[in-house]
Amino acid sequence: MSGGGLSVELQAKYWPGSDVPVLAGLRLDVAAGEFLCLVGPSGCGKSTLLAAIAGLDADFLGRIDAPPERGMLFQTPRLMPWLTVRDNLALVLADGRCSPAAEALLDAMEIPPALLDRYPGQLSGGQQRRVALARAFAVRPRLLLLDEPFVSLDAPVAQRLRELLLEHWMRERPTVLFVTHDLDEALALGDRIVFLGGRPAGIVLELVLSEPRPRAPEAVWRLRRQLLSTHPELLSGRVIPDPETPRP
Amino acid sequence: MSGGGLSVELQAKYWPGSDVPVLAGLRLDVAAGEFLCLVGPSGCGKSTLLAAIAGLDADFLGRIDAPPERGMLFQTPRLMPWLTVRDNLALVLADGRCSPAAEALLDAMEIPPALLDRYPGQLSGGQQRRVALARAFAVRPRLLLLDEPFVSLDAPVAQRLRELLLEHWMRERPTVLFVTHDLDEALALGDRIVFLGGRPAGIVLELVLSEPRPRAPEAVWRLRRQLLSTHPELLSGRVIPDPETPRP
Amino acid sequence: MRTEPGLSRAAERRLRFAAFALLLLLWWGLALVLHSDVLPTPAAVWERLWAHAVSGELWRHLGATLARVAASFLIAMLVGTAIGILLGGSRRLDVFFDGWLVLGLNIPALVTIILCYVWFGLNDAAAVLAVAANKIPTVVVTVREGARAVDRELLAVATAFRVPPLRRLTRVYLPQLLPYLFASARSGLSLIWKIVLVVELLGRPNGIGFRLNAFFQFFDIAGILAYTLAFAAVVLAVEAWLLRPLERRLLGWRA
Amino acid sequence: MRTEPGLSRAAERRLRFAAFALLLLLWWGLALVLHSDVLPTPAAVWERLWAHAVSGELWRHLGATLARVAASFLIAMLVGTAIGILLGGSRRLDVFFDGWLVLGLNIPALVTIILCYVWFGLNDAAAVLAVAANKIPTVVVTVREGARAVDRELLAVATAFRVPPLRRLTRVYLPQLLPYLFASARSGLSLIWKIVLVVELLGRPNGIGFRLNAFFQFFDIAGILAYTLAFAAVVLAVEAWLLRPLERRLLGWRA
Amino acid sequence: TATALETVRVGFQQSGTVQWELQLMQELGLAEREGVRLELVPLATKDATHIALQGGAVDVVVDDWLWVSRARDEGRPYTCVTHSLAAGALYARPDSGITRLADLAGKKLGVAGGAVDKSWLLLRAYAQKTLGVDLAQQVEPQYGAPPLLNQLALRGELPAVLNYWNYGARLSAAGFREVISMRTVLTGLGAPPGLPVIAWVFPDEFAAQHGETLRGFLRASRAAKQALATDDAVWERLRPLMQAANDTEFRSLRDTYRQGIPQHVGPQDALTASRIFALLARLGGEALVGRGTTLATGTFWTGYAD
Ligand SMILES: Nc1ncnc2c1ncn2[C@@H]1O[C@H](COP(=O)(O)OP(=O)(O)OP(=O)(O)O)[C@@H](O)[C@H]1O
Ligand SMILES: Nc1ncnc2c1ncn2[C@@H]1O[C@H](COP(=O)(O)OP(=O)(O)OP(=O)(O)O)[C@@H](O)[C@H]1O
Ligand SMILES: [Mg+2]
Ligand SMILES: [Mg+2]
Repeated sequence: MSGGGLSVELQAKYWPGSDVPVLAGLRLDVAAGEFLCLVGPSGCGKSTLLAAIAGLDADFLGRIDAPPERGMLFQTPRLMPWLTVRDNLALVLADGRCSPAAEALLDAMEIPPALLDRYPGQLSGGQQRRVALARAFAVRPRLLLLDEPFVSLDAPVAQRLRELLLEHWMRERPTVLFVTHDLDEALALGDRIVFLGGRPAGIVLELVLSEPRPRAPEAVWRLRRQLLSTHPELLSGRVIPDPETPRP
Repeated sequence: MSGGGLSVELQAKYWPGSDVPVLAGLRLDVAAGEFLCLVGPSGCGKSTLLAAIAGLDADFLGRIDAPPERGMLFQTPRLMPWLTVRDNLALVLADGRCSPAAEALLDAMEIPPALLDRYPGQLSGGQQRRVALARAFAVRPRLLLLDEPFVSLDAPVAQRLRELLLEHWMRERPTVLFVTHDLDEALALGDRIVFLGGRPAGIVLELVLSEPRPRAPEAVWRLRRQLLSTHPELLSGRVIPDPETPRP
Repeated sequence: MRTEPGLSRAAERRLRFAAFALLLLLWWGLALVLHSDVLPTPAAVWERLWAHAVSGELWRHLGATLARVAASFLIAMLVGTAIGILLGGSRRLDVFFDGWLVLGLNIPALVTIILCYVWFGLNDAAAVLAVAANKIPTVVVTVREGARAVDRELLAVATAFRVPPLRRLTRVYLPQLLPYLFASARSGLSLIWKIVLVVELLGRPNGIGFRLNAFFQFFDIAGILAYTLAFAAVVLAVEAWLLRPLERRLLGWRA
Repeated sequence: MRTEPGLSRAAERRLRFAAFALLLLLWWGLALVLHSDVLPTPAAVWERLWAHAVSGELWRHLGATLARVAASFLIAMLVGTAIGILLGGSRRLDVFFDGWLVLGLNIPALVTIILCYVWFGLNDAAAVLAVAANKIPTVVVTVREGARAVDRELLAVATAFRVPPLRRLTRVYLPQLLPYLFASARSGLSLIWKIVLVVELLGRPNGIGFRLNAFFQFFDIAGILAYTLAFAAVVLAVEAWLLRPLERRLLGWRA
Repeated sequence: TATALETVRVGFQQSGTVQWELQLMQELGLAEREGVRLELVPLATKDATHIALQGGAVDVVVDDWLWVSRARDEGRPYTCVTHSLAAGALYARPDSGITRLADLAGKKLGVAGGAVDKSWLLLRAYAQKTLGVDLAQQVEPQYGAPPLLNQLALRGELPAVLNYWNYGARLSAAGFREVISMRTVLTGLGAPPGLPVIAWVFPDEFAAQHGETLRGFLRASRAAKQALATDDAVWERLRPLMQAANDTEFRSLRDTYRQGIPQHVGPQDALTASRIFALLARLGGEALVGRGTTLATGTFWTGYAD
């Protein structure tokens, strides 16, 4: 595969000392520039899959083709505690310096310039997460791997960042793999949603979304209702389903 | 103050090297057994406040009275990486051993017994968070400090844990301080919601909720609409407002 | 800097054996090429070792030295770790004793040894004390770095949950110091053994140091190497049966 | 084990001064009470130091020793760190060379020194080599522990973002090794100086070790202490003007 | 009876030459015969004997009288009785072409004991006097530990070495030539013959309190020396201690040792020593002799003569 697309053929991924694989029989092809959302229960293997795609874990059976220019947001921020915010970005940039573009990105993430010379330990949880997000964007990758990017953020900030992500995606068209637990978020953003589940985990459902972005809340709501009617189990247990569909 | 209640009189909390306090003029009295939700933008000082209440940071102007029997869930799981799940719980328990009750708690959090002898590094992000949550509950504290407990969890699990938390609270009646970015969550759970904001941050709004728990989704939705009509700024930017109230 | 797939126990044993064989081969080859008294062949050293073992002399000296090494090691590690944790934990104490520590580090072994022997007499207690006094500052320095690097977030957990002090020490604090303690123990054992040699040189009627000097006077390198290897064998045994299993148990979580 | 509020620079200086004064007082008191040649008073030592400083002899010997210490230190730290990182990063290499390392650690300084002098002649190159060879294994052991303890999650970040190797080394890897490197440098400097003393004793015509031996022949403890303190003063200066500022810069993020 | 015997604790360097005599005293029961019980304290180095004496762990050690004089000057009251006259020499490789002092010019010279070693200073004074040159400028001195120098010389890396006699004996046995002995040097510098080199050293206090015991010990020492001087058989007993590589070396060690046995021990030693002290003080300065300008009074014990 070439040109920013992604092809995953994961026969099985075992953890040492375990007989049952975490992931098995997983085939996934993502076109260059596609925005793919991954949804699945906690512990099913989403982060494991992302690590394999990012080339961090070669200990699996199968084959993965992914473009080498990767940006990644891990489930935890994973900033270098000994580097300032600015240097954390500089670390991953091609020339080792924090470009004005990167600083603009931080600004867009609502990290005020005063924080640029702080160490990660002096930031709040949400601020750290935003810096990590800026780091993933800043390298202008062809493949963007995002593991639950918008948790730990207040609703207005999260929403603005979602818009930012969409803008960035529309402008640069990276291939995006977006892990989330928030179905609404997936419905609002993705070209396609892949649901993982089972033991060993594999793809249990795929949903292609052709509505243009940005999607109005109403559109998302409509999609959710559609999906729920065919797969009620997916939404079980949400606090706020929309009022027309009380929880079972 | 005595008997599990909490009284905070925070004149100011400065970080070294900064002239503007993060938090100032914050007065908060929480009755014994009250369930208080704290909501506020990322970086406003919620975790800082929790640390001060937990006695982890004595470097502030003011006075805090809190019961010493505390259970805490930090914003990150903070499990000891060299202790197994079981030993992580044992660490905080009175006799230094993991009681059957604590194991039952883990089971209720959907941590299967097979994971009990694993190290935290061998768990998924959501699993770690649940273990940390079990740790906070297991000490049967009179004051329970929870910093965004249900992020990184899929919707069904998160919902079941919310129910678990409510059951636990109703049974043991600890005083709960619950930090969240999810307004719906706060509306579903709390006796009272305190909104933090501003620079330096202080209390910008308090909302007392008298509806009994568990609150049906419809009740939560009604509360949200009420709140939104008086304070539209609070919900700005949410992806899925309920369909009757399209976002501004 | 990348993790490799794990090694099986059997593969590990094979590797260790290969390393040993290679070393022996290299040594033998070099000895044959150089053909000088300065580097005797392994056979010559072995022969010497065997003779001293049979005569019982080896065991007498080795035993005396081991007893001194063990005693000094235990004292130095215990005292050094305690002081290191104190200094690493308190900025004030650290600043105060920093200068003392630097002095302690840099006082030549000779000076402590003389003072101990002259004050406490030519006996083993004085010898052990002198060695421990020499080693303690280096343990302190290493453990102090560890204590400074301790993760404050994890300590905060212990504080928040009011974990009792002893448990906090053994289950939150010490696990983070372990790499430093292992570094300290490994280089410490070797340092202590070297100081014990000097101590024996300066005032004990037995022990490997005492014996080594006699060999040196007659430039008997085979003898020196024989006794050195006897001690190294003991350390290798301690590594294999004590330190490595301990490490596997205590630091296994990193695997 | 709790963090205290920070110390101002002025308060720090006061504390250091107080510690120094206290030490001096203790020493003086003890010397007066014991009243023995084995522990001369600070005044006697100072007088000796002054005399040797004025005659220029101190500078000559101190200079020679410092040059040797500096050269050996640099070599040992560079080589030791490189090997330590390699061994800590690769389980296979580590297992293979583990036995060699234990041997290297436990070869008495005397043996390396003799071999170096005999093979390379009685010159400074041989001396420096002998000292470095003695110190390298202890650096390796310490750095290896550090390399084993390196946070794999942070390394994964560098891998995921394909950070170039050099930058990965300097900005992701080494910062995690710093506490180990500092521990190694501090205890290393002192160890190296002690070995340099022995090296000078056995085959150099100048340097503090050479001088110390002459003092020792005549049991001139005041002279020994004078030269020891001169060296300790240099180390204290290195601490204050090199290591501590470096530490503040490199490890300031922990504060 | 056995309980009446007083003990003398003697500290000695185990690999050194002093133990030959001590061993013999013990084996032949010479000390007991004088009413003294000998307690031998083997130590690894000369430094160790200093510490043992200083710390009161032994009563008697062997050292040079210069050390005693200097100690007395510094207020540490030790005194001594001559033990041996054996001194070192300058040895040269047979293939080095060095037969006279003058041949050393431009060559490397191993010097045991360092730049302020007595023998080295005396040799330099001798060269100055006879050849009018400063040897330190003429040759490339290599200071080092005695066994190390021996080894380097045997390996051909040093053409010549100035070493102590017991090391020199090994060189002689290996074919090295004795270029000039310290005895010749001393005579050349005008020193009287019979200059003591090393002596039994003990505290004044011990001599005062246990004078009779000490004399008994010294008489036993003389008896042992007598045997060593005349009886080849006793040397066979000592052979394992001497660690001679071959017969030549053994004989060389034995004969040099015999040459160093003093004819008499007594007041004349102090006189001879004080004559040479002035010379050493001039050559070595404070680094060698300490602050004293003349031999400290009482350096040689007057309580014994034979
Ligand atoms: N050690 C520190 N030194 C200086 N400033 C700090 C430090 N820790 C936190 N801050 C700042 O204090 C403010 C409050 O931090 P805090 O972690 O309490 O925020 P928060 O409300 O919990 O945010 P979030 O929702 O993102 O977790 C932030 O702006 C942060 O940058
Ligand atoms: N190093 C490891 N050794 C053994 N098992 C592991 C290891 N790491 C993860 N696992 C297990 O593999 C499974 C998948 O983990 P992963 O982190 O991929 O889950 P996830 O889908 O990202 O979950 P979450 O939503 O909670 O982050 C989990 O059940 C976890 O317990
Ligand atoms: Mg995950
Ligand atoms: Mg927070």
